[in-house]
Amino acid sequence: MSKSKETSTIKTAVLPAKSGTKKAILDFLKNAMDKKNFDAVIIPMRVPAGDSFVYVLIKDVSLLKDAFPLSPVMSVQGARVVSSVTRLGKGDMKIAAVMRPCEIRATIELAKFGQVDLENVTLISMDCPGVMPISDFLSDPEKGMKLFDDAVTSWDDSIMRPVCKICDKSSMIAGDIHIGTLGAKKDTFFMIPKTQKGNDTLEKSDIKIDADLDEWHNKVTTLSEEKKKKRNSANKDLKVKTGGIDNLIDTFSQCINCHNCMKVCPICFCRLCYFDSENVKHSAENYLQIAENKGSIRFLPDTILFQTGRMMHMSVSCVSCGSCEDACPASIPVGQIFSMIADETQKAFDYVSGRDINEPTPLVAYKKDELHEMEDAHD
Amino acid sequence: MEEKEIHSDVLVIGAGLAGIEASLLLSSSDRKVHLVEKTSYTGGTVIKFEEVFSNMECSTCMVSPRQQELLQDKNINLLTLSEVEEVKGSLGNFTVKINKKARYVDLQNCIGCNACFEPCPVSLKNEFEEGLSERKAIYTPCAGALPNVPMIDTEHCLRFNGKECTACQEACMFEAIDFNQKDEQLKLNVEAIIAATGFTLFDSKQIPKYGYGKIDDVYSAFEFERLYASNGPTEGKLRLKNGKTPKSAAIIHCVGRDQKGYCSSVCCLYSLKFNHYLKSKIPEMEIDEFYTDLCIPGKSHQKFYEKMKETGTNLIRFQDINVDKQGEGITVTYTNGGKKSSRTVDMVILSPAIEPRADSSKLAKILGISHDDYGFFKEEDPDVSSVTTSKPGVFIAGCAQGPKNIQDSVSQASAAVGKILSQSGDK
Amino acid sequence: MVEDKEFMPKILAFLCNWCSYAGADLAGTSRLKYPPSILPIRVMCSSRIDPLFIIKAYLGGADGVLVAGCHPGDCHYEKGNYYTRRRFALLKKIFEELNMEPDRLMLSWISASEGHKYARVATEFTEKIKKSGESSVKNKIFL
Amino acid sequence: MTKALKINKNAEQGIKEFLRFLLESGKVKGVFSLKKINKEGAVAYSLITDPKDLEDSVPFYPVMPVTAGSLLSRFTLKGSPDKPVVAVMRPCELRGFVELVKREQGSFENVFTISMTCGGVYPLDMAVDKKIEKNLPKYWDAVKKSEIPADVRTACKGCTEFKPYTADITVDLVGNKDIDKQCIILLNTKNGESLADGMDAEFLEKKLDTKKLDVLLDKRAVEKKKLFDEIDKKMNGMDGLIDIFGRCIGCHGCMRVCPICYCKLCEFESPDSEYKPSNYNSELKKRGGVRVPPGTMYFQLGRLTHISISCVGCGACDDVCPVGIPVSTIFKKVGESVQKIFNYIPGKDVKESIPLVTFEKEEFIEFEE
Amino acid sequence: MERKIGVYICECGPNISEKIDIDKVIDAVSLPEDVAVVKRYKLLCSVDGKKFLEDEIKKQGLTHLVIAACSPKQHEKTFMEVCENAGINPYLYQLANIREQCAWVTDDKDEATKKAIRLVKAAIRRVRYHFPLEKKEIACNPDVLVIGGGVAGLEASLQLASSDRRVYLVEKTSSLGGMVDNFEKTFPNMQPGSNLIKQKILDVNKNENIKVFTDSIVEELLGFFGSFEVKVKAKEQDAFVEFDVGAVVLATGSSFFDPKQTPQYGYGTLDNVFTAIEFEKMNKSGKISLKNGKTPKNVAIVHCVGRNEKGYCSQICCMYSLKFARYLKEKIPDVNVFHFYSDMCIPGKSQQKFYDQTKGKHINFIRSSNIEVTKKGDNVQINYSDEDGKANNLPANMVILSPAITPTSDSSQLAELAGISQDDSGFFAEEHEKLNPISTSTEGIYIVGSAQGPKDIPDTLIQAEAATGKILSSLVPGRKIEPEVKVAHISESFCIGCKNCMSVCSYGTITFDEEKKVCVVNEVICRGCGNCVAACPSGAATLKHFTFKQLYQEILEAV
Repeated sequence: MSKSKETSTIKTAVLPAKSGTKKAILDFLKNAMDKKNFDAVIIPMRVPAGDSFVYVLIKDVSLLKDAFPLSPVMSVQGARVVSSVTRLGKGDMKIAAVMRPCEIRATIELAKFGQVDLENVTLISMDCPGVMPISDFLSDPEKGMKLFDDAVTSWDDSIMRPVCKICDKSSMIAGDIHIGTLGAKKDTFFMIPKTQKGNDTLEKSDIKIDADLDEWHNKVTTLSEEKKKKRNSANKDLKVKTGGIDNLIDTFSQCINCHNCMKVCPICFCRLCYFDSENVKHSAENYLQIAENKGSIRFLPDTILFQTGRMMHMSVSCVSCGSCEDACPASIPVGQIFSMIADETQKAFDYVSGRDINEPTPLVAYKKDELHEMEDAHD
Repeated sequence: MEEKEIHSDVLVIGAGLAGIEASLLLSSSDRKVHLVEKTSYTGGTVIKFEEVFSNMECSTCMVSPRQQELLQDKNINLLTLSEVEEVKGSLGNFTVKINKKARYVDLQNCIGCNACFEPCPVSLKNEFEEGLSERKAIYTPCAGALPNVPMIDTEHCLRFNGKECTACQEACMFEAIDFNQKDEQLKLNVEAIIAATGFTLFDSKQIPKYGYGKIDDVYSAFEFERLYASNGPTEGKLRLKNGKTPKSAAIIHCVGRDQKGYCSSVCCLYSLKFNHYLKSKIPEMEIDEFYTDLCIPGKSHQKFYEKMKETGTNLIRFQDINVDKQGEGITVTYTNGGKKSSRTVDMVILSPAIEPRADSSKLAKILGISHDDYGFFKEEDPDVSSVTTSKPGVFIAGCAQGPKNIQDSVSQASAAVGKILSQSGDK
Repeated sequence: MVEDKEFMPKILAFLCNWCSYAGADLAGTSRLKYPPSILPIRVMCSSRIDPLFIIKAYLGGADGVLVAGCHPGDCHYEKGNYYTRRRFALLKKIFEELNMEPDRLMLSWISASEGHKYARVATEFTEKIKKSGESSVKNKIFL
Repeated sequence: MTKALKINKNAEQGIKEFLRFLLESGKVKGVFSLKKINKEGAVAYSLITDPKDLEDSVPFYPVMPVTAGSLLSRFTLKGSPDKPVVAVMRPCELRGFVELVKREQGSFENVFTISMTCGGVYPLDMAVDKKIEKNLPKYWDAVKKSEIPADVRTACKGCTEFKPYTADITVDLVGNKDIDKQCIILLNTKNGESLADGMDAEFLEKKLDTKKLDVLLDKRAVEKKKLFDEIDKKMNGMDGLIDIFGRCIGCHGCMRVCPICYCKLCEFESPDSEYKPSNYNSELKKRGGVRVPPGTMYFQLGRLTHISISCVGCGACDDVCPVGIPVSTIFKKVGESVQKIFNYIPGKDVKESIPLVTFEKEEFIEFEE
Repeated sequence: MERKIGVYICECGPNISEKIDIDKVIDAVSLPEDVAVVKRYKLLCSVDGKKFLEDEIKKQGLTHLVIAACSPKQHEKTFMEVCENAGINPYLYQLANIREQCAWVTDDKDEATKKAIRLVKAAIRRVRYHFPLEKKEIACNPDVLVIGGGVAGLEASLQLASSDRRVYLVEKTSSLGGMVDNFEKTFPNMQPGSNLIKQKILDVNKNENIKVFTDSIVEELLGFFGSFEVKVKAKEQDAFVEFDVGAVVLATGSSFFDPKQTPQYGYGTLDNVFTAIEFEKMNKSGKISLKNGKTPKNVAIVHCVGRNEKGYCSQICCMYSLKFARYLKEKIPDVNVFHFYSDMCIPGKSQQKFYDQTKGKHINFIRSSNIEVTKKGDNVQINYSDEDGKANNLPANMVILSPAITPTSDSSQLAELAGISQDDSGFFAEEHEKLNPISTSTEGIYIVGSAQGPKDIPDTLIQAEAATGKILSSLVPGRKIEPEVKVAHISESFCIGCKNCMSVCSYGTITFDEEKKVCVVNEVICRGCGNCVAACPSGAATLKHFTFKQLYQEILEAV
């Protein structure tokens, strides 16, 4: 993995987008594939029925035309996709993965856990306006498309996933190349190389990297500042609503233990989740005992254990993508809650998930001098 | 030590199911086995059959895994086209002379591609197919025969009849054909001998009233087996000589029973099997089963019989019977309880008695064992064991000892092995 | 559409070692001819054939799948093929219900002596598949 | 005629009184029932041992958060209770449990079952904002009239097996116009009778009024046919299936909540089902592109081969599918037709073995060519 | 270690080379980098060919081998040996059958070549997923348990003992000898039955290799071929005797159909109606007489009693009925005997003679049906329909019923104990009716004598000897058993314990671990059919050398 450079010093390429950014991006990819810079591309595509978008690994260039870089929904979190393709071996193809920042950050987290091999993968992110909740989109795909287009142009997040509305990292560059639309002049967009690999890719595609980044940078900073404010206040309210064990229990009372949230979470990569394993299965007598202590127990009993346990396992790596919330059949705001917790846990370790591949995940590293606030004061 | 090696070898005569069973068992107890087979192939009579009663199991599927095992078994020295000529000595130390006829095709080099058949100019009736199809002078009895290596029939091969023909040799890419092969005289030292030379069928020609050999579409059991066999001359299509599909058939039991003076114990069952054959190929066929006493002993056969009855077969008991050609059809005239009646059918299948092979008395003499009035090898005493003979160390198994079904033949083979292995325990 | 390049289906044939594979071999030793469409896959017993294999083959783009074993009652392992038959029935039914070209699946009992039957089945099945044409599943990417 | 118990309270109060009696008399050690578990009125299955806690129980609440079959499996898998426990569950949940017991995934040892003629349940997404609460009057009114309540699960609308097969006790709900006055508890089995024995209530001989059940049965049958026909139109070959399952996100929620899917690790999540680079290569060679993660259709078809034979049509899969695929309709349709060829009714009889682990020598000749 | 696959294509003279463009095949399959070498050779199965392969494997340092040649049925073993000689595991090779199922069946050379390419590629892809399998060797116990002290059990015990095997002979009654002990004489030689038995019993008792348990039953029988654990319990005692054996012979004999179930024969209701065994005993006692002590003048012998009820012909009834005629003639020279029979079933070479000798005046044979025995004064009368269906009757003093042979009442317990199956008639089921009538679906457990089905004494003896043949050849002292290598295996961590696999297994190979609640394969007795694997929903069961991955990869390449 090549060294990442300080954003401020980065130069960018400016590319024309006469017939729209989408077309331009696809052209770039096609060109790169023709030049054999990439053998294949991971990119969303609309399913034949038109009611959703799924990631497709494309080798046949002609298929690119149906690709859809900025899809209105995130049916599968991109990190799971890159993992599926590279977990069992980097393979012999050079692959470009076109995903949203949160997907790329999750990918990088997975790389740290050995669930992804990035050697042959070039990660391409873009300024993300957010995604719509799948259910909203499904109810009327065509309307959804329209709404989303408008939302993108007007940069309006009202129709997006709750966590997208308060996402302050929607333009965070974690991959190799970032596609900037914010602050770009009409009919152009930025192509920002973040890593050596990114640079090389662009150069191999004869793209000049000479423009500087300020318009984009300023626009992004102001936007994320706004969002940060929204985020903090939202989290404050949420904390009030869900804080404390009783509230927590209430919030999760609807949980049916389907573990969909875990299943779709990009960070939960275990083959067999601890909370589905033998360790959490007990004899009837045990269950009865527990019941007798309280007069009655909810069955299955371990909802809160599962939720908090899962937080333990993944919150430091959570990228607040909101997939869990989309997948929850009981309409629990699980995404917002986890995202809120993640802020805290990551702050504690001064860690930002997916920020930098070379940054070890907090629980496999330590600093000599840290976390004193957690220690017992008088010793 | 050395000596014991030689003397623990066993000679098995006949590579039918019984012989194969005995050889494989002996081999698995690390005995060296010399398996002498008169023909050029293994599997004996059973491989002529498409299916075996009463579960109508495919006999090739049943036998071929055993044959493969046999051919790949390092302890078993298979001697095809071989016959025992002399046996000297006694239990533990027999000296056996074997005449191994030349196959003129090298078992090692030949890979069984059959490229040599086509160019051979000679063509004659295939005995294995009961003369229902042709073969060449260099041939295997049927597709899938094991070992899948042809032999040259010197009686008809031009080259062995003074003519200059090397057609097959030229066709062979593996230098497998060797006209200079010579018959060999082998001398073996063995501890014991198992004679499992099987049986043959009573020749229906001996009883003219059945019209066999004179009337078309009167078949003996073996002929019909091949006619039905999917690897046989007609690929299993049932056709009359005139090419038409038969609409009716008569199956006549007990052919030659009176002449032989015993019940062959399997004829009723294989006749029922024929019935099943016919029905399975031509369901609407009208079938008469002519029998005297229905003998279907054993726990698993009655159901088979009842199934057959359901298919609407006419079971006709007869005392006397006669088969004549009349116009298109064949007329079967029979008496039952003094009454005379007759039926006309398209084809007739005869179920002849089981009898010893022609050379069995000769072999008995060579082995120094006695044979009974019917020519079957004589067991020492059925109440002691029916695989031991008057001569210690010489054992008999299968239909060479008397008519019996596969189950009993195989059991006898294992029994003979049991005797050999336990006797050597005594020593 | 010019008829010179005729469509040759890809048919997978799962054959049990003891009967059907032997039958297929016999077809060879008897020099019978049948289309090259059939590709054998050998298993010890037809009961090893997990319906998932057939699905995999179908989704993988096979134009047809043949399952062949010993005749009922002849199973080298006593009763394996009875289970095979049930599993096949189940799968075929599912294909029917989903209107998913059940005719691309075929079950046939072929004994070690039925070289001719094997050749016949291979030929007829191939013809049948040719009629129904190339499997559209081959080029689907959203499977 | 079976023995029955009549309690002059509305059905739910009646059954609760009966349950209370069971707990207080010590006949059972615990009660499995739906129960309100928070002030918002969220309902979940609970294991109740203290009669007091029965207050908040809502045995007939028309929602199915999880199938009780799966729960009872989980409850008895690692060893049955040493004293009886009684579970109130819907017919399909009971059938599901029976199928699980056949697969050694649970046991009826010391587990007694109370079921009812079932009016159906509402989909899970109605469980928020008291939506169900508000619907209750309409619901019971429909049940009384042998009608299909509006807005119940699709699976329930077309469910023709709303009468339990093996319950020890059946509560007479469907078509019973007196359910808000009286609770009729039919004691189908010896266990059922011994449970009721000693209860201070009116005992009588009664049986379900099949006429009233048939009224509903007919309506459901029509509904079912409609559902099946609709889906059948969509299922035209692989393209149709892709249109249906294309949006599947591979969360396998349907499998996880399915009462029949009992594997520790699903074969479709096992290493065997993972793609190596070489697999991707050959897929790409063939198709130019491949959906990632792959195997959506393989999963759905594969799961059909695994469970359609035992699908009880509970509809749990519909409820959890985040992308609203009509999973249960498809599985039930396929299920019924494969069940027919084995003439097997899942959950009907715990002694009847699963068709795929048994056989008849003479059968399915028509499948051989 | 890095994978190096060697692919060798046999020309098989013209057989393959003329039908398939081998060079095209070579080009087509050479691409992948783990395919180290692809070569053609004129005849790989030849001595030179094998030598060539061995050298290649060594020279090229191959780790995997793919041969494209003839059918595995022909030469699979051949090339496995080559692998062994060359020092690579024989299961790291795959044979692609491009002769029998490609070259020989395809007319068009291009098509044949294409097919061959697919076959070879599939083989290459499969072999990548092969892993080494090692032969196992299990020490075995050569001792034998024989259950049943009848003629079969005695014969088996003696023969086993005579080859120095320790034999445990368990008989449930108080004395050895079994059914035959009741017979004064046996057909067809009319030798005293005691001759047969007495000597055997003496020999058994004085043979120190044989431990006899009378009045005892086998209480428990666990384990598998080569090592069974046996618990024997003496009747009216709780003490067990425990010992190990390598094989078990079930020689528990048979019983007779009870004529009470067919009232029309008047058995149990009419005087002087006897069953075969009653008559044997009476005859053995030395005097054949009626209830009233008088000597019978006219005796009817009714064949096939219970045949229709049981649904099979018991094979020996006709013969022993004829024997009864002999008994009667010997003891009452002027007696009239009437055989009521349907079909005379006297199979085998020596029976007819016996029949012919028995025939003659005073011994009459009446082919009949619908037999009914009624009282007539002090005598009985046999009402029957004759061959033409005409009703008829015949008075007699005595009726002897020849009932069908049936399984013993305890045969189902025994079957369960030994974990073997019974056939529809309740007799022990053989592994294969024809090829393996002595063996059962549980390896190492053998069934002999009439416990397996009705049979006469010679056949019973034969089966006993046959069992010893099987045992002596498979259980050799000091030699280890080499079980099948390509067997099923169940992953403990994935198994959910649903027992599907157990239900479909024919050989009782799979057991259930109550502790861990998972199924376990006994690899020693598994035959490797793979049925359990297809039955397992969670992919916990696999079949070595036919794993999901191996077949799946082969499939993918093939399509």
